[in-house]
Amino acid sequence: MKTRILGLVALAAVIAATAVALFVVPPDQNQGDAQRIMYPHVASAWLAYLSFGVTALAGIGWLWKRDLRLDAVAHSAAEIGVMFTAFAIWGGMMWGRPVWGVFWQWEDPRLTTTALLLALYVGYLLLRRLSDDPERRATRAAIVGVIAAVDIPIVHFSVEWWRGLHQTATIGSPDRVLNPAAPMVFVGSLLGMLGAFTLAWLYLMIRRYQLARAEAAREEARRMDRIMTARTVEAAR
Amino acid sequence: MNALRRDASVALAVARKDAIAELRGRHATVSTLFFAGIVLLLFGFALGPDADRLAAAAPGLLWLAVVFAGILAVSRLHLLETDDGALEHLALYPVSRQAIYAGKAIGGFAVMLLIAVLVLVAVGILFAVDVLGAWPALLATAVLGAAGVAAVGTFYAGITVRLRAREVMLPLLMLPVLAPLLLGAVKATAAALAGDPFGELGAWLQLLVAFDVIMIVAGAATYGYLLEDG
Amino acid sequence: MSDAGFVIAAYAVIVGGLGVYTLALWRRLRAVRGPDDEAR
Amino acid sequence: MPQTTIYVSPRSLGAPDRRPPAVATAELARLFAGSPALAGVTMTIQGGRAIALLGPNGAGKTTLLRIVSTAIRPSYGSVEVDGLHLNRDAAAIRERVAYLSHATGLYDDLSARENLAFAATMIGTPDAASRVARALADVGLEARAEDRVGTFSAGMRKRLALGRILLGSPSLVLLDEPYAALDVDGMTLVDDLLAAWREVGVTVLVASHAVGRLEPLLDGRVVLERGLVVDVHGEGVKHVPPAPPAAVRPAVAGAAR
Repeated sequence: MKTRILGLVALAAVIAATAVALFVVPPDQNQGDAQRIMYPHVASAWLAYLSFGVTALAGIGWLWKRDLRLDAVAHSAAEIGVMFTAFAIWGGMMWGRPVWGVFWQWEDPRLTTTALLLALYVGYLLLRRLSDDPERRATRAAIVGVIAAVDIPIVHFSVEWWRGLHQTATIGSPDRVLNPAAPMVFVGSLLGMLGAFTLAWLYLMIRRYQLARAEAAREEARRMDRIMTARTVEAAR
Repeated sequence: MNALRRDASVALAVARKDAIAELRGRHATVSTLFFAGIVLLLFGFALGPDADRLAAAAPGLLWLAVVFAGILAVSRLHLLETDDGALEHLALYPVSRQAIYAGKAIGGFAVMLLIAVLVLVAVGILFAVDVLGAWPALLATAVLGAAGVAAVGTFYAGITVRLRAREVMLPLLMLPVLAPLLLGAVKATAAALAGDPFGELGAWLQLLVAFDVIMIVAGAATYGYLLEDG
Repeated sequence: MSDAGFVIAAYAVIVGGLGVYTLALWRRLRAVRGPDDEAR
Repeated sequence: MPQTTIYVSPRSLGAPDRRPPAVATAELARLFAGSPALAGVTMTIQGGRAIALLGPNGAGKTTLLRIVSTAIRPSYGSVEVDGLHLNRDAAAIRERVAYLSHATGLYDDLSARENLAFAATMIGTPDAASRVARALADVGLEARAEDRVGTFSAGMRKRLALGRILLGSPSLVLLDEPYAALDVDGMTLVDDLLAAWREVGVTVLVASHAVGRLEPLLDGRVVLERGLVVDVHGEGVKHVPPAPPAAVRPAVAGAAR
């Protein structure tokens, strides 16, 4: 019931934040209407990072405590994180075309980093599908999740430097909106979108976790059933 | 102290065993080198005969060839452990898991360094790049790059060696993780070949050092869970 | 395509995608749990 | 029984009646791809005894030995070896257990001596070189010591794997089908080994089909069928029938019910 309320609040917040970003905020002086894409793009990127952080921590938790609930959290966060990563890339491309004239700007560190994130965590999800033992699956996934997470900052720095070690950013990157010098209305709209998306993320995490647990319960029931069948067959002899 | 000495002897024993097997006819290094050579040749065809363009692309081609060959090399090194249940027995010895990881990684590092150096020489010849002029910086890059590929490759090969779909999964999991290493190594090589006009060589080497250290620590910390598998 | 076109494309995929994922999640949940204990 | 000449490294094990059970399992179960190889085994094996593990193919003998060796984890239930819990003290258990599995774990490209020398380093055997030579002699492979294991027959590989066990000083030896692939001399070697271990108080658990041959050499037997203990006989082994489902505990926390 509480989850349902959270879902309704998140829905309302996303609609409201979208309406504000599309119709209330004035066009940017330099970027025109394209800057409206910034809000969901930045919010998606933030939630992608949050998700992968959760995946790594929950993975470490599994290795440490051996509690399958933590693995369910890690799995849920990874799947939702991949979705938000894809959103962030899509938003970046839709923003890049009108502002830069190209869909893909190699000199933008955010875009290239995010593309690598997608590759890392699609691999994580694929690996999960290859094991049929819940504990092996959890262990392998946790290791890959941890390695991927420690790789993210290195990827970020390397790509940032790659753009040019001694060259100041000449290109307006989507994160420029975070600049405190930007007009309050932009900052407010961005914060609103971040909040709304985070609420939606929380709701999806809870539901995805419930799904993972329900699937685990079904798998567990099947396993227990097999064991009990083996016992009764033996007892009947 | 005693424990450390024991770990060192265990790591050396694992690496030595891999080396003996390699010299006695596994020939993973030979086939991997051959593969790297073919990759270089095909890059040449793909980019066309323009010598300037080839020279400009040389650092990138060099490290792509090394990384691709590295995937083959680490997977071959772990394939040895599929000899009659060897991996399971390896996990049953009462030794620290870090020592086993170190041993496998040392073996991988030796192979990778050999590949990196030989591919470097081949690039110098094929793409008319002055490799000898900047050899100290190039060697440092090769050492750091080889260490990174070995550190990452050792545990990814450890994960995938037991999977049915290992040929697909190994590059799929490993290549994105290696992206910063590729970037750093290519940039460092390019800077070294150009005589480091912007003084950025040191920074790229530092990036490689950071990558290596982080991956070795993460690999050593998680390899034990992987050996026990479940 | 005008700027507005890209804005619409971006929002359609992102906000729409959120909706589609949520719906898919509901369906998967219902399929696993069975219809009777939906009210949670 | 003739005095054995095989060198078995002793381990201080304590008086038999003061030792904790060599193996104690509680509701032990393990599934592979969803089907149970072990369905709930509760038994104790007293330290210093030699016990046969009998049963048809697929009864769960190998799975039980692999779990006790720490090679795989149980899905349900718990195991203790010499009072050490599998989940908490796996490293300490590995120090005490030697395991001869179906797969020998030998490297084809290494010679017999190199394989044993490698194992000696991994086990931490003192005086490794002489112990390796001794073990090679004890299993009758002196003449082939420098040959690559890849050229060995299945029986010779098995001998070498037995030689590897002689390098350590285990308190518990697990043997999976030790007689398989061996010739008459090799089978006698296994008999001698069993006698030698028994003499120094090492616990032995042997999975085998060779019931008749093992009978005089062992203290008791456990019969497995379809992942359950169906019969227990002799000294040193106790068994409790499976408890009701509620007593079956997943080996990890958070397994959904």
